[in-house]
This record gives sequence, structure tokens and C-alpha cells, in this order.
Amino acid sequence: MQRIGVFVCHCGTNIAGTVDVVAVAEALKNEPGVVHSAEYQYMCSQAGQDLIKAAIKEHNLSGIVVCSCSPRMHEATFRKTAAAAGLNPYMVEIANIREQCSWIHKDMASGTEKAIILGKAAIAKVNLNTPLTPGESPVTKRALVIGGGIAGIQTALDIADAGFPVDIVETKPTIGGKMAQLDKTFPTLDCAACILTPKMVDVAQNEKIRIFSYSEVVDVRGFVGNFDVTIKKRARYVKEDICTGCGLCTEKCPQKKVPNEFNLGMDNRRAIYIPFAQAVPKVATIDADYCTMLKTGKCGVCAKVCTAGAIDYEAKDEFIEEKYGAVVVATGFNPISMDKFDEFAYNQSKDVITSLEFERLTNAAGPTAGKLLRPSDGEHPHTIVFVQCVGSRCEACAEKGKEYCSKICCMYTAKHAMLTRDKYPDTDVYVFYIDVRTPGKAFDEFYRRAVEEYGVHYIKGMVGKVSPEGNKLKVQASDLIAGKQLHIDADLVVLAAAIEPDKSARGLATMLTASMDTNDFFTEAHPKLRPVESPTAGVFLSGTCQGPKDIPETVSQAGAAASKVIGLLCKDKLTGNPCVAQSDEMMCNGCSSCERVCPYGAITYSDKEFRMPDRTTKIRRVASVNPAVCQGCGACTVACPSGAMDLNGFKNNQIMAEVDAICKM
Amino acid sequence: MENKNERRREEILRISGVNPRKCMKCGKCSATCPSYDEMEYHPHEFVYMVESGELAPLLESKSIYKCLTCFACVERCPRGVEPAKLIEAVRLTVIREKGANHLKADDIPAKLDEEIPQQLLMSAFRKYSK
Amino acid sequence: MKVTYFPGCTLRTKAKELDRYAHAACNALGVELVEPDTWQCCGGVFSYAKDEIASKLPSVRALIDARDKNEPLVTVCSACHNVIKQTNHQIKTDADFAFRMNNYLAQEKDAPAPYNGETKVLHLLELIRDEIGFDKVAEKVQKPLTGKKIAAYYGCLLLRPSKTMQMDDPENPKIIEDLIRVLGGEPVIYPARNECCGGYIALEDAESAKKRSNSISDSAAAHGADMIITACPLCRYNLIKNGSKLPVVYFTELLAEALGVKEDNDGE
Amino acid sequence: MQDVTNFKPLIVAFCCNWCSYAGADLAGSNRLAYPADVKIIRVPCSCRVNPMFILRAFQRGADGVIICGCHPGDCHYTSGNYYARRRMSLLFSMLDYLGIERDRTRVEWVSAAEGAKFAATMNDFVEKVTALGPNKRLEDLRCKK
Repeated sequence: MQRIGVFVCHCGTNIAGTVDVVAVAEALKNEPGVVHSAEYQYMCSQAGQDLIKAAIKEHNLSGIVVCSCSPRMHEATFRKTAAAAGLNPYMVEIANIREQCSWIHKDMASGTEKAIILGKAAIAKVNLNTPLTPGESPVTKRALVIGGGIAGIQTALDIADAGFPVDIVETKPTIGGKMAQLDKTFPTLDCAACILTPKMVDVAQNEKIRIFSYSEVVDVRGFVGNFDVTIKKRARYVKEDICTGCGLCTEKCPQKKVPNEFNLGMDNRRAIYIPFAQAVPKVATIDADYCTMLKTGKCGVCAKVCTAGAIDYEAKDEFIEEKYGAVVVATGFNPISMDKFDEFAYNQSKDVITSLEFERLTNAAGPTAGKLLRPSDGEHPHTIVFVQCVGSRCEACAEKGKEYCSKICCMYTAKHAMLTRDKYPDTDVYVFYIDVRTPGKAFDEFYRRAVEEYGVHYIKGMVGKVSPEGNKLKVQASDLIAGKQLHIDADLVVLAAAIEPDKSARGLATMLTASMDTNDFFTEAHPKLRPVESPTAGVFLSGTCQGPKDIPETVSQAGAAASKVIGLLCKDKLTGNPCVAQSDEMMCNGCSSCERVCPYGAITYSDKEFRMPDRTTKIRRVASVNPAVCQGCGACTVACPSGAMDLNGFKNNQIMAEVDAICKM
Repeated sequence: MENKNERRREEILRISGVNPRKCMKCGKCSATCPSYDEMEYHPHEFVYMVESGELAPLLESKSIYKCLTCFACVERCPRGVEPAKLIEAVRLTVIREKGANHLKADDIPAKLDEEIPQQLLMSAFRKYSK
Repeated sequence: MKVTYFPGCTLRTKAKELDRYAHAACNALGVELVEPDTWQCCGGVFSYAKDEIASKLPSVRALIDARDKNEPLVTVCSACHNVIKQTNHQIKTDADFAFRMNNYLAQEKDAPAPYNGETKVLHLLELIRDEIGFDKVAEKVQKPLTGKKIAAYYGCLLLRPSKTMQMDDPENPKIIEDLIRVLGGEPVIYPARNECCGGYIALEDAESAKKRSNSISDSAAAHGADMIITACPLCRYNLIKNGSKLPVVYFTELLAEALGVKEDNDGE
Repeated sequence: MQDVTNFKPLIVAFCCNWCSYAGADLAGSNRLAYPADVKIIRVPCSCRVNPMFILRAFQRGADGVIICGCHPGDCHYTSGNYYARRRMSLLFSMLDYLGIERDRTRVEWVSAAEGAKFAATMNDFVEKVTALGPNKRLEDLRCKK
């Protein structure tokens, strides 16, 4: 039996004005377990708290009920008071008789009656309270960043700057991501390489940062502060520590017909290659799918020309296991496939390209050395049609397009149109748009400049069909403002393809038990207030893996994710919330219902040996909750059919007792 | 009058199964339409005018007989609006009225030639008469 | 292989070749086309009005006939195929329509068991691709169409609405091109191959049909085709009537020719 | 027979800690009155509300039970309110089947900023339940000592 003290606060006249506090204290005196009942002017004041502390000691109280304002206001205060008097802080319950009673009721009689009932409910609950102690877990002071694009780079640099070691895992042979493929960046038009490559060099030179390129995360175990991660370093057949990146091998390799993915297949590379001049790490990689030596054992040219002796045809995949305190997902995006949008003839003509391909065509390091030439015949295009929203905002065709707005297309199309007119004023540029969306600093001004200063033809309408006829692309479109169907003979058509999360994201989300939305973007812990954290503690989101973003937004989100990681890694120990779910293994029937509803992946199942009443042993599959991961929502407690799952602080019998107390009139 | 218009509008939405509110006004249907030049009101305008209840001009327009039901607009609409079904429903509300058949059996002989496939006559009857 | 075969009205009148060569080719490929005892005209076009029941009855009767024999229902004419496949789809997806259709059928003498879209509807092209297999056809080719540059003309009915028809990519189809390759010919890809010929508008507005049809035959010619093939009598009529510079023939004729069974069936 | 004209219903309200309980607090801070018949039980999330709690309340003589949670998409725990919505719609149809009128049960989304909505919701709910009169269908007289 508990020994409960009840403390009724007047809150000046805030409570005492409509609730007869003396009557409340008196009425609650006779409730089961109550050994002491008092009222006071201001319980939260120092004098009020002292009164509680003294009563705890004097009456040897095992639990207290404070009838006062909302627990959202002073629950923490009274818990501290209790702790100071040697009482477990979770033995405190608050009856909210101000916000939910005195302030809303005018009549003293009904106010007092309700206050008594609320007090009784709190007493009924305290009777069933048990002391709770928050768990503690250590923090491994190292962060993992998955993805080496601008988001991952920025996050890693910021974390390293705070003094914590960071590992970047990147699937490609180099970091840099999509930004490395871009030509200029809106709205200021600085060249992407000029602002990105110094950051890549910073990453390479930072002692706190390790880069695992050509690698992927294959397994994640553990929880916040204590992740155990397995990284697969794919064999690149070149010793990274020996290769000097001189590039001789990439010039001598006889296999010249490998589609160059960095230029989106618009030209070829060799079987041994360095993706681009400023690659980090600047080491060669052998593409095992094309290398004659690896496929047939006959060639070996690269090994012969390599003076450093870095080539190793015998290399195998390596697996690295490492511990991390925090994981940042920065897996980025890709343009969607244009296969299902062949009304635009992407698969029927080389001169229909995506915007990312256009970037490469205008990039000085691209396949045309920066000259805007038609892929089909290398001629200079005189009429270019840009089509916006290809696959974005596409409700009808969930299987081919995306329902969301890809956000970046309006701006990069304005950039492409403007740069084309700037460099080649003899070119006619048409942009077909549904809406022009430019909410960003200096964004709308940028778009207007494309129209007003550069004379880009913006046409409200959509392209219906592109027909390759001879060396022209016949574009049939609507001009909704003029009320006309337009027929334009274009030389080049550029499609603003929707963007989607990288395909690796889904598998990663499963490994991390981080949730995703229907589009495979990672879900944030709160859409407004916790935008860079995943609901899974210790997992953070950086860049487009969370939703479409341009570079400025990506970088600011990357920094925000880093600051959250730093905040976590600064701690030596993590103190948990003790109000977490707990499974009674004897009652658990192993059905997995709880595991399925848990948004945090806090519940795991394992086989355990149990002694049966007849002294035999039996192996049963039972649930257990990781208190460091559980956030205490209680979804599992309701899903559990056997009643094994319960929530500390809000136990089934506690809530039932409150219901009973309220209903016993 | 108001009521009759509203009833017709509801009838059009019901028999077509089209929800014109899904339209995001991109104009891809009209960009795609092979009969665009023959039409006074174009597929996107059908969607807009049915949604806003502006039926009278549509019901009187020859445009309702110009749609080929080729379904290019339905195929390419990014929002799944299906303008061709809506145009068909507008046409049906006209020709289902008594004596409003657009194509009458008596007119046929004059239009026949040696090679005309039965399929053409059947289709035209279905589309232009009740 | 035995399949239920729905010829359609035009194949018995103005498009006898389409039908005759289909039989000849299927015979050579070991497929028996069995007509239901009674079939009625499909109606030429599918009505998109959700409340239209009666005009879809003939299609449903043919579907039931195939269902009862546990065979796929095969068509050759694009229009019949489109109407029957769409009717089948509506029965499968629109519960209200299925209910009312079945109520209708229940009134008939010897009422059939309720129909809920169980029958598989195949165009002969799909039957060749999915059931017989192009490789099997390739083995049976006797007289390859070597050197022939052939433009496949799909029109609208074979491909659209693609969600229902599910035959091929509506914007970049390849089923007929693949068949042409198998028969030894050279397919010509031209952008107008999935455009509309004008269809039934020929009766209402001949000028419009002419514009549409010419744009198609001109596009095929401009891309170097020697001939156009189609599966639709109406497409063929419109193209020829409006002065196509290229010959327009049914795909079954080429198929029969390549399989070496054309002459036997000529002039029957 | 109870005096129906002076009938005061007993309403149990389950409020999630992050949105609706805070909304109730805001209603209090703004002195927005609703009947004293409403008694609030704080739960961490609407998904913590076990159908058993509701059955128990009706058994013990409650005349109406309302569950308040965060708006869809705003759940502190991401998806808890969706679970609550699904569970409750099932439970309510079962209760309806047992003769507990639909108007005696309700799920409402009230955010921490919606003090006025909280008060209005409670006023409306009390009014509806009052109109229905006392609930007898599930009441267990043994519980009424």
C-alpha cells in the first residue's frame, strides 16, 4: 500500500476562486492510500515546495498528488521537488484543477466536485505507480555519413569541424554527387565545380574524415549512440594507397567502348577510369563488367603502364565493421526514367535529352567540351524547346511519374534558357510551363531576367507530342494564353525530368528502421519542428533523401543535420525516458503485432529459453523493447493481443484506475 | 434554368465518371489533340467549362462532333482527368434528347461509297446517334 | 491450340482478307480459330458512358462463350478488340456495371452464369507474342519478307487506353515491329504510327479525315517505308481513300505471305 | 427512472499529451467554458487508448467517450493518430452494433493551438450525449456501489 500525500494549490485565486480548495483537501483525505492532505497558496513557490518536501519526510510518503495547474506547466518542478526529498520523481502525479477546472467553470459547487474527481483519479493512478529509473547508454563518438554528394560533404565537414571523426560511404568511385555533374548553379551562376571541388579537397585533407568510396553500407545493427555498421568496400582492382591518380592507365586501356555514366552515356570511357579530373579520391577504378583482363585473363595493359604498381587484378571485396554514435543519410536523388514518356520521343531521338544531360552538354568538361551541340549530328541547335514537369505532378501515372513537384526544375530550366541565350543569341528558346515556381531568395528575379533581358519565350502550356521528322523535332504543343495549338520545328528538346530518391534508399531505410513516405523519401521526425531528424533516434537526414531540394537548401539542411549529430556526440551518456514500453515475456505469444506498429523499430524478437511449471524448458519467441530507442507512444500496447506489452508511466491498470475513479460517482 | 443546368452538369459527371477538379490546367490534352484546329472549344476548355457549369456553349458547339475518341488526351493527361470521356458525355446529353440525333439513317445513302467498311457506319452511328 | 475467335462484321464483308489470312496463318501456326455459333457486331466503338449497358451486350455474350469453353477470346480487328477488351475491363472494375449487366443477362432464355470478367481477351498479335511466341513463328517462316521496308500503323484502337489495353507502350510500341523483324522484313519507325486516322469522322467531316490520314501515310513515306500494315479495316479505308502513296495491307496478309500460305488462300 | 430533464452526462475524454491535452490547457488559459461533465485523462498519444479503456468507461457508467489526438500528419510519434483512427472506427461500429449510439463516441483532432476548437468540440459532444440521455446498454450495475 502506498503512503500518499495530497497537496492542493490555491494558485492565488486562480484555483481558489472557483474551487473550494479546503473542501477538496478534506474530501481527498479519505481516499485509499492517502495519509496526508494539505492546501497552500502557491505550491510551486519555494515555500510550497518546502512544504511538500517536509511532508514527504515527516509522513514517509511513497507517492504524492499535486492538485494544481497543468502538468505541462509544473510536473517537472514537482518531480524535482520529490527527488530532492528522496522520493522517486515518477511517483508524482498532477491533477489539473486549473486549466481543466477552475478556469473554465464559473460555479463553485460543480468546480469543487470536478476537482475532487480529478484528484481521486490522480490518487488512483499514484496507487499503482512504481519508481522508474531512466536507462543510460554510452555514445560512440564517431558519425557515419551515407552518401558523398554536396549534402554528405557538408554534413561531414561540419561534424569534423566540431572535432568528431566522420566516415563517408559513397557508392561511386568519387565523392561529389550530382553537383559535380552540373555546369553553373542558380541564381548566381557560379560554376558548380569552382565551389564544390574545394570542399571535396577539404574532405580529402581533413584528418577527421575517412572516405569509403566505391563502397556501400550492407548491415546496420544497434541503436542511437551505438550503431554497429558493416561497410562493403567493393573491389576496385587498384590499390588506393598506391595509385597516384596520374591517369596513364586510363589513356592506355584498350577497352574504349564503355558508356561514360558521368556524362550520362553521351560519350565513352575506358574500362579503367577516373570519373573526372577533380575526383576525390583521385584513384583509378577498374570496371569489372568491361575489363578484358578480368573477364578473359588476357590484357594487363594497365598493370604494365602503371609505374607505381597499383593495379591488383586479384583484389576482393572487403568488409569493414565500425561503430558509430550517429548515422546521417545523404543518399540523394536521380532523374526518373523517361522510358514511359515517349510522347516526347526520348527513346526515339538522340536530340531529345534530359536536363541533366543538357548540363553535361554545356559543361566545359563534358562530352562536347562545353559547346552546345546536338547529340545526333554535332550541329549547333537553333531552336530549343524546354518542357517542364515531365513526370512531376503526375497523378494519373503513379507507375511512371511522381505526384510531387520536383521543385528544382523551374529554376534550372530558367538557368539553361538564360545561359543558352547568353552564349548563343541566335538561338530561339521556348520554355513550356504549367506554373513557374520560384520561391527562393533572388529566384523570381532570376526567372524574370531570363524573360525580360534574355528574351526566352515562356509559354503557358504543355507539349503534347514530339515527332522526329528528318533532322527536326516537330513539337506539337498548346499555348493556353493565345488559345492556339503550336507547331514548332525544334533542333533540340530538353525534358525537365522529375527527380526521385536514389534506389539504394529503400534498402537502407529497412536496415536503419527509418521510415519512408510512399515516394521513398525519408520521413522526418516532425515535418516542421524536427526536419533533419528521422523518427528513429540517432538517424539524421541530409539533402534530397528527405525531399526535393536545391543546393542552398541542401547545404543548410546538411549543416542542420550536422549540428544535431554534434549535439548527440557531445554527450558521454544518453539518458533515456523511463516511460517506455515493456514486454512481459511470460505473457508474450510471439505474434509480432507490436513490432509491426512500432514507428521506431524499438521492438525486436528473439528466441528465449523458459522454465515451464512442469520443470521442463521450452524455447519461445518473445518480444523485447530497446528502451533507448522506444519513444513511449504506446501503439504497441494496444496492438498486443495477449496484454504482454505495457507502457511505463501509463500502464493499462493505471489508466483503468483513472477511468474507474472518474466514473465512480 | 439554373437547376436544369446543374442537373445536366451532374449527369455529365455521372455518366463520364470524370472529376474535372483533378485538372491542373496544363493544357497537355489540347497540345495532343489531333482535332484541335477543327474545334471551337478544345479538350481543356471542355474540362474547365463543365467544372464551372458553363454548359450552354458546349452543348451548341460543333466541337462535340469533332472529337475522334482517339484517347490521346486521356493517355497523356498527367492528372488522369480523361477529357475524351467528358466530351463524349457532353455529346450524349445532346443526342439523347428526343429527335436530336446528329446522324440520321436517311442521311447515310448519300454518304456511302463502294469501299466503306461496316465498322465505319457502326462507329459513326454509335457516336452521333442514340 | 484452340481459341475462341471473334471475327466481327467488317471481316465478313469489306475486310475478308484480314479474316482469311488470319485463318491461314493460324492454321500454319497450329492454332485453331473457333467461332461461337452466334456472334453479333461489337458495335464498332466502345461507349464511355457509364450507364450504357445494352450496346455492350454482344461483347459480353462473346466473352461468356469463351469463358464457358475455358478459352481465350481472340480478335483480329482492332476495333472489335478494343471494344471487347474495354467491356471486359469495365465488368472487372465497375461493380455497378457488372451488376446491371448480369441482371440483363439473367432475363435471357437459357441465362448464362453471371460474368465477372474471367475471360482473357487477346488480339492475334498478342496471341502470337505471348502464347505462340515470336521464336516459334520465326521457325515457320517460309518466305521471309527480305528487303521490305514496312511501316506498322497502330492507330489508336490497339494501344489506347493503355491501362486497359495493356498491349504495348502507347507512345513507343514495338509489337508489330517485332513481328515484322521475325518475318524477315525491316520495320520503319515513324512518329505518326500511333496517331488517329480520323476514324468515324470520315462520315461527318471528310476533310478532317483526309488531313489526319495524309499526315500518317506521308510520315510513313517520308521515313522510307514501302508499305503500311494495319490491323484495322477503318484505318485502311481512310488511308487508301485519302490517297495514300503507299500500299496499305493487313498484317495478316504479310504474316500469311511469310509463312508461305498466302497463295493457297488467294482469291477464295 | 432517472430525471432526464436534469440529466448531466458523464464524459470521459482521452487527450494526447502533445496536441489535444495542450489544446485543453489553452482552452483553460483563454477561459473558454465547457461543461464540468467532461473529465480528461492524459495519454502520451491517441494510439495509447486501448479499446478496453472505452468499454470499461461505459461499463462503469460513462455516457460518452471522446478521444482527441493530433491532426493527421502532425502526430508527435508520426503515425499514432492513424492507428487510433483505424482502431476506433472498428470499435465504434462494434459498439454501434451493441446498441451504443454513434454519437456517444467520437474521435477528434485538436492541435495545441486549437483551444477554441477544444471547447467547441466538448460543448457539442456534451450536447449530443445529453440529448441521447443516460447510457444503460453496457452499464454494469455491480460497478455502482
